[in-house]
Amino acid sequence: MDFNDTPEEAAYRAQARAWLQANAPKGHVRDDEDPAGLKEAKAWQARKAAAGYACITWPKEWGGVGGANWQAQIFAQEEANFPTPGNPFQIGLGMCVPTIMTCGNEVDKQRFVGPALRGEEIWCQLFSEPSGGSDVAASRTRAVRAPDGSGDWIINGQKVWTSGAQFSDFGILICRTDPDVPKHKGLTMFWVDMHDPAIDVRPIHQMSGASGFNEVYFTDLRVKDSQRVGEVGDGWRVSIVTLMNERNAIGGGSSYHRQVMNLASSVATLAGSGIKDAALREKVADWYVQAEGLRLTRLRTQTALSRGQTPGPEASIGKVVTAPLMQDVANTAIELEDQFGIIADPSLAPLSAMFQATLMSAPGMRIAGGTDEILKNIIAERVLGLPQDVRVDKDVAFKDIPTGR
Amino acid sequence: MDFNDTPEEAAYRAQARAWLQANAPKGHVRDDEDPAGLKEAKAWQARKAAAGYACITWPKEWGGVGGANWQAQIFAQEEANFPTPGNPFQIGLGMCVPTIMTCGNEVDKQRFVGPALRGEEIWCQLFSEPSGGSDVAASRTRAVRAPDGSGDWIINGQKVWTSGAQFSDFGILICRTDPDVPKHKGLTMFWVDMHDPAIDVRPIHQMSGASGFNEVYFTDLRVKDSQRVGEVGDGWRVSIVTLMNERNAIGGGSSYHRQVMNLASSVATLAGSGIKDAALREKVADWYVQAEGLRLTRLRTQTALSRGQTPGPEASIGKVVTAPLMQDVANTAIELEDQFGIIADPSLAPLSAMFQATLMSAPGMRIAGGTDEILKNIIAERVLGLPQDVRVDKDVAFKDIPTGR
Amino acid sequence: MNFDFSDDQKFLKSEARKFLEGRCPTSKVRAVLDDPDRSYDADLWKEVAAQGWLGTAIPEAYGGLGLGHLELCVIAEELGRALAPIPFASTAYFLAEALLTAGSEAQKQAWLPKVAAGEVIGCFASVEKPGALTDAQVQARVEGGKLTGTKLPVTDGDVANVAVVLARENGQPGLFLVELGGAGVAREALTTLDPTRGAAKLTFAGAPAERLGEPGEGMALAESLLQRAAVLLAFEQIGGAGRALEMAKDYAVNRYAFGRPIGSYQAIKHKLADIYVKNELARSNAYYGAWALETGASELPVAAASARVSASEAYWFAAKENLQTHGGIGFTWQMDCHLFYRRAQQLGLVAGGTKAWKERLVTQLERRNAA
Amino acid sequence: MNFDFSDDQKFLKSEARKFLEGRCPTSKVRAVLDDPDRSYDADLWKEVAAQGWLGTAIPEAYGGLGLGHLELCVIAEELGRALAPIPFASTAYFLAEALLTAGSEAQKQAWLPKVAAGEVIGCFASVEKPGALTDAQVQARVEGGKLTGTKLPVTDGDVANVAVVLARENGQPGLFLVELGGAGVAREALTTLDPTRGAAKLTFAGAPAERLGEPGEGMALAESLLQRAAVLLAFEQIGGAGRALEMAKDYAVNRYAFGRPIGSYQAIKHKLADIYVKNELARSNAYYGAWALETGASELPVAAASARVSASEAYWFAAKENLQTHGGIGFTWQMDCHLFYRRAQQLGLVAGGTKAWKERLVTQLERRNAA
Repeated sequence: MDFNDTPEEAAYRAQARAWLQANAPKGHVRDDEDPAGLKEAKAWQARKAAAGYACITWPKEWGGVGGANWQAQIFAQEEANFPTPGNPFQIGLGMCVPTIMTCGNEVDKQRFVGPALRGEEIWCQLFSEPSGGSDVAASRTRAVRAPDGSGDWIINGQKVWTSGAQFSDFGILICRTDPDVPKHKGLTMFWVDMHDPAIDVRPIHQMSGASGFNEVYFTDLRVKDSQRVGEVGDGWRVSIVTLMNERNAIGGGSSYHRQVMNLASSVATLAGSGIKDAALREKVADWYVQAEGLRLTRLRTQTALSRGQTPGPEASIGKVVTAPLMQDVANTAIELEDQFGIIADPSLAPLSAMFQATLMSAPGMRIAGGTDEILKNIIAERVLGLPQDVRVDKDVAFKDIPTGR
Repeated sequence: MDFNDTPEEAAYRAQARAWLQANAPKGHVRDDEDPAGLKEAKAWQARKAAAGYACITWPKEWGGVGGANWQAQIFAQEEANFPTPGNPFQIGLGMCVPTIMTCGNEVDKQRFVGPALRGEEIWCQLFSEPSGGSDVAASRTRAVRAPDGSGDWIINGQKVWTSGAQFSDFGILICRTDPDVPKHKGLTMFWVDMHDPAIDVRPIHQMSGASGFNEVYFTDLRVKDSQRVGEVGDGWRVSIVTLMNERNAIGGGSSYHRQVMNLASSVATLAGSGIKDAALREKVADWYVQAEGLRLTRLRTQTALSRGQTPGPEASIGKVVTAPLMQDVANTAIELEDQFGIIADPSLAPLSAMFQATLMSAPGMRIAGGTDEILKNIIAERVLGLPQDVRVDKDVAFKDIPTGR
Repeated sequence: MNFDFSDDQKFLKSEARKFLEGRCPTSKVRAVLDDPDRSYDADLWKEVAAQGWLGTAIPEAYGGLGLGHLELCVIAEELGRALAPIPFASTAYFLAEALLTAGSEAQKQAWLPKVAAGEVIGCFASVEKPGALTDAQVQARVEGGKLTGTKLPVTDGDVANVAVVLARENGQPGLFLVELGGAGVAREALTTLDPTRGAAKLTFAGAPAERLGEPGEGMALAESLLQRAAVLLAFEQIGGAGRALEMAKDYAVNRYAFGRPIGSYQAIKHKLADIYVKNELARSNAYYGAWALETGASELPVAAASARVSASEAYWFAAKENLQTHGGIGFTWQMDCHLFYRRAQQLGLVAGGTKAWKERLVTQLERRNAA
Repeated sequence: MNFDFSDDQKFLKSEARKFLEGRCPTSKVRAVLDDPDRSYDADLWKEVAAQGWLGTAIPEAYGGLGLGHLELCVIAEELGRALAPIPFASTAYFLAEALLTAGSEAQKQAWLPKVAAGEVIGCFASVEKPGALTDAQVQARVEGGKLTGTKLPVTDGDVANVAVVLARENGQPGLFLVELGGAGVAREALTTLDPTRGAAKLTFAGAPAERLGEPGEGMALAESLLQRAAVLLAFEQIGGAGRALEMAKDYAVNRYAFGRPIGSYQAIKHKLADIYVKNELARSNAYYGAWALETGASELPVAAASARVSASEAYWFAAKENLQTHGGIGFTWQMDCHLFYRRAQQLGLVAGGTKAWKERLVTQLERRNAA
């Protein structure tokens, strides 16, 4: 065990740091995703791409540098020390484009990979539906061949929980092309142009006031058969490629443990230096060992990755630990303020306002990207190898699966 | 709301108390179930029966006095104020004999009800099996007609978790009489003579050192067809009659809340008068509101019963609250003693020895009479009306149900 | 032995429910939530007043219905269930109870009829800074009948006509009645976690103040007032918790995932069973508090603290797990889940948080065991 | 950055597992459990000593293997996993570490070779009454090199040859080495929650005592000793917790109820997932402690406390829920569930309970933040 860099790692880190010092944006940086912020984000992505720091592990032919995982990790660690713009490319470069690269046709690969990597085009992922929830294979959005024999597809339906749809240029969309076969067999994947007038994007107003997610409606959207990603009826297999990456992206709760730490220390601040209350002291200890345990579990994962091994359990346990934890920390802090805790005015009660913001966003954290319950199923089935629950929706035609309606 | 007796209640209470003062056993009383204890218990039961206090709510023709629930409650409350022997009759009078009274034939009713009520004969319930666990309908103990055409049955198999089998005179036994039909349809109920040499009773050694439960083995046990309780294949319906009563008997955790209170105050004793530790203070508050809430819920149930309404939820929530609670209280207390908590010698560390006894019996409490998990299913399905889990064992022949073997 | 409400009380309860289902659907609650300029529903307030509910526990001699606290409890449960966005608690639990327990004959004559008629809105101004209410918290001062100091947060202080204020007179905390319409009073509405219930910062600069009860009795009176309010609030809490469980149950039965109702999965079943168990324990503790409140039993301090702790925790658990049961739709603005999530916090804090009440409970238990 | 054990260390671990699977099946643990006259397995002790494990972290100069603490950690995990009924912790974590960190050259020469060879069994005698170890707990006195006082419970004190004792000299706590075979020492074996590990009450009446380290350094030395032991014990705990999870998993896969493996029900799935999560966090915290111990990093106090708290809670949770997963059979004497249930308690108390370690952790965090 050794937290220090190997000479090789140290060399790469020095090189990355030097480049960042010379090229990272100076002064105020927008990390939000309004037009101005997007402009800054795209510029920064382009600069990283030009220097071979955009998608380090991608092969050279796709604009990466064929680097190792440990190099990508080190660059990310160093980049985190600089004020950089938001990253609206995560879903595209983490999930959509890799799906195109794995399952798309040559033309699409040539057309899309480069611009996405250079931050010129932003992608979103159109999987979840109102009726589906965690059950992506239950997608009802219908794609049927155009009657004119052109081979085109006409798409009608609705997706939901789509992040970044409001500023995306393209999206990958999973559709039901055959309701007469079992649910996993009647799906087909397409890429769509989000600027098409047949697509209507509406923000979802969350209880926290935020609206990062969208509903996306498709009304007689016409797409060419060439926009198909993978074979007809092969959409589920294609979506697996995408979702595998998603778990890593979301499940990790990459910065949650830091947020918990900050919250916990704010609670300490609240309680005054040298917490007197033994009950609170024990809670702080509980929070610390969990958040710290999570940080260290990430280091174990990074070690495995840098050794070329498959990632450990961390991806699946991150969120299931931190989301309820943050809800508990915030609730405890507010309880500590007693009546005063109700005040949401930052000027009057900066701390309680912060804890309330956490309290109102925590429920979303426990649900988005897989509910606590779904994530525990995943741990039980994929990590521990416990048998699946009884499935009544597998061997019947999709249209015959009970929906309660 | 009024915790005082109505004039009618007061009168009955006075009468019961007077009788108890005149008749309750004086001096040292054995509450254990060794031969001597059993002798005292039977004597006390006989005296109560003679005075009409044995099964107050039973109809006169069966030796009861056709009394109301509130009368039974008041007598129980008053009896609890006197040192009385153990009650090895609970299972017989609470479950087995009522089953005979509801589903048995005339001869059996005349033969068994009286002696059981007078404490002359003790009954046990032979339902659970090693392979069955909570799934009584999965009983494998086999009953087949004797080849000699006598109509007798030959029984082979094993039951488990049988309380009181070691001192019981009779038992009701559920058997598999037809494995070729679905599990719930191929069962038949019998009564058996526990003194038959073909029955072998072996105590189960528990982790706590206790052994109140038994394994009961049947080797070519021959019973008359007249010992059948209910029709052939009707055993499941008969067992429901028995089990309905069991939930009330066990689920209530009648005295658990008192035990929790005692434990909690012992923890307080341990911490010294005026607990300093805020963490412990909060735990004591948590324990108190739960144990007290349970006590009060029982009063709500009694009120409903005395009004002739159906009992409330208490029967199902009692154990699911108290069993994990007692485990937590004991663990907290031991933790409070730190290293000293490991000592199991009552002479050196009386308190920690008591908490350890609780710690070692709590796991059994969380399982016997329905695990936490089963009880929560019952609450969800029977009280809240949530749909049953998917059942793969209902519409297939019993012999074809997967067992993993 | 009879540990349940009477048939008359149950009838009153079902009537109250019918009334509120008609007059206070969640759309009315949302109207207040979405309107930054309103912190309560004035029309509903008038309608509730017209029902006489504000005077439920006020003797007929003072214009009330002359019923009792058990009747007030069943109404409280229905108001909590309906998330009623009105200053009922501040007026009926705090102002009215303060007058009934500490007011002089003249003060009762002067105010109780107005309370019963819904002509005045009250509030309880106790704390001044973060942390539980303690003697040290009380810095506001009364000199020569004039109040000076600041109180925040004061629930319903933004719309109240009169406040029951905890302040020091000759160094000792006392309880005072202060009209908020007059001179020497400045109020600043606060944004809070639950916009369907108002709160304000009250600043007093020589406002006329009339003492309630004896000098120096302030903390004792406040404690007794909080105990009485704790019982009544517990009923609002179990009302809300009960409805949150119903929401979760309905959703679990009707929402399908993987071809089955989600309510057929054990994770949801056991979650709802846990809510149910906490709710039932809270209900039983609340009933005991109601009995102690109605009969003035010496058990009130313990019973009130138990009811408060049990109900606050049950409502919070029910509200957050109901939301969780709803999945994605649950954390949207359009779903009602967050209304209960917010109100559970508001009710859990308004008369002091769980932490403080656990401390009260254990202190009372120690006293009882010592005695 | 490399936060994992080396291939050599992993090889050592797998060898240790093979060895213990052969030499220490649970039947051996039960043999000690069921025999009131034995508190450890003397044959296993000899075999383990023959492997050189006791000297893993002892320099070759003193007869050890001269490996490091990381190697000792992987062995500890396997011993915990096997529920090994031997005084390994008392000897290798307490006695050996006390000598290595505080012993004089002469003391090291005199004792370490014997420890490495398994010729002596050690123990750590710190507390005297209920409650966490504090300066005030220490009443035993050393005067003129003679120890007087009582210590209980002392884990393995019933079979140890030598004890590391915390006692006052000239009013200041100091750490002392005391041979238990000689005069002035009376020992009384104790029955404990986990009969597979021994404990005793030690009564000293003028027993010769040799100081370890400087005068008055006792509490500081004890704290550092406890930190080092906490890390090593954490590995025994995650070893046991890991195996408890495997037991639960195997049972859940093979046990059928209502025609399905019980592991296909969410209640069991989520229970096991919860165990898994706690185990993984505990493992990560333990690894960090191992790193701090091996490198003598200044993070050791925080890392050791985190490892201790995390591992104690994970093992307790895994042990009790593994038992619950087994249902009826789980609380019978014949099933092994209660062996883990007992050992989880024993390991959670032996170096001080979770409560005390949480207090240590927060105190350390406050110091760190202050710095």
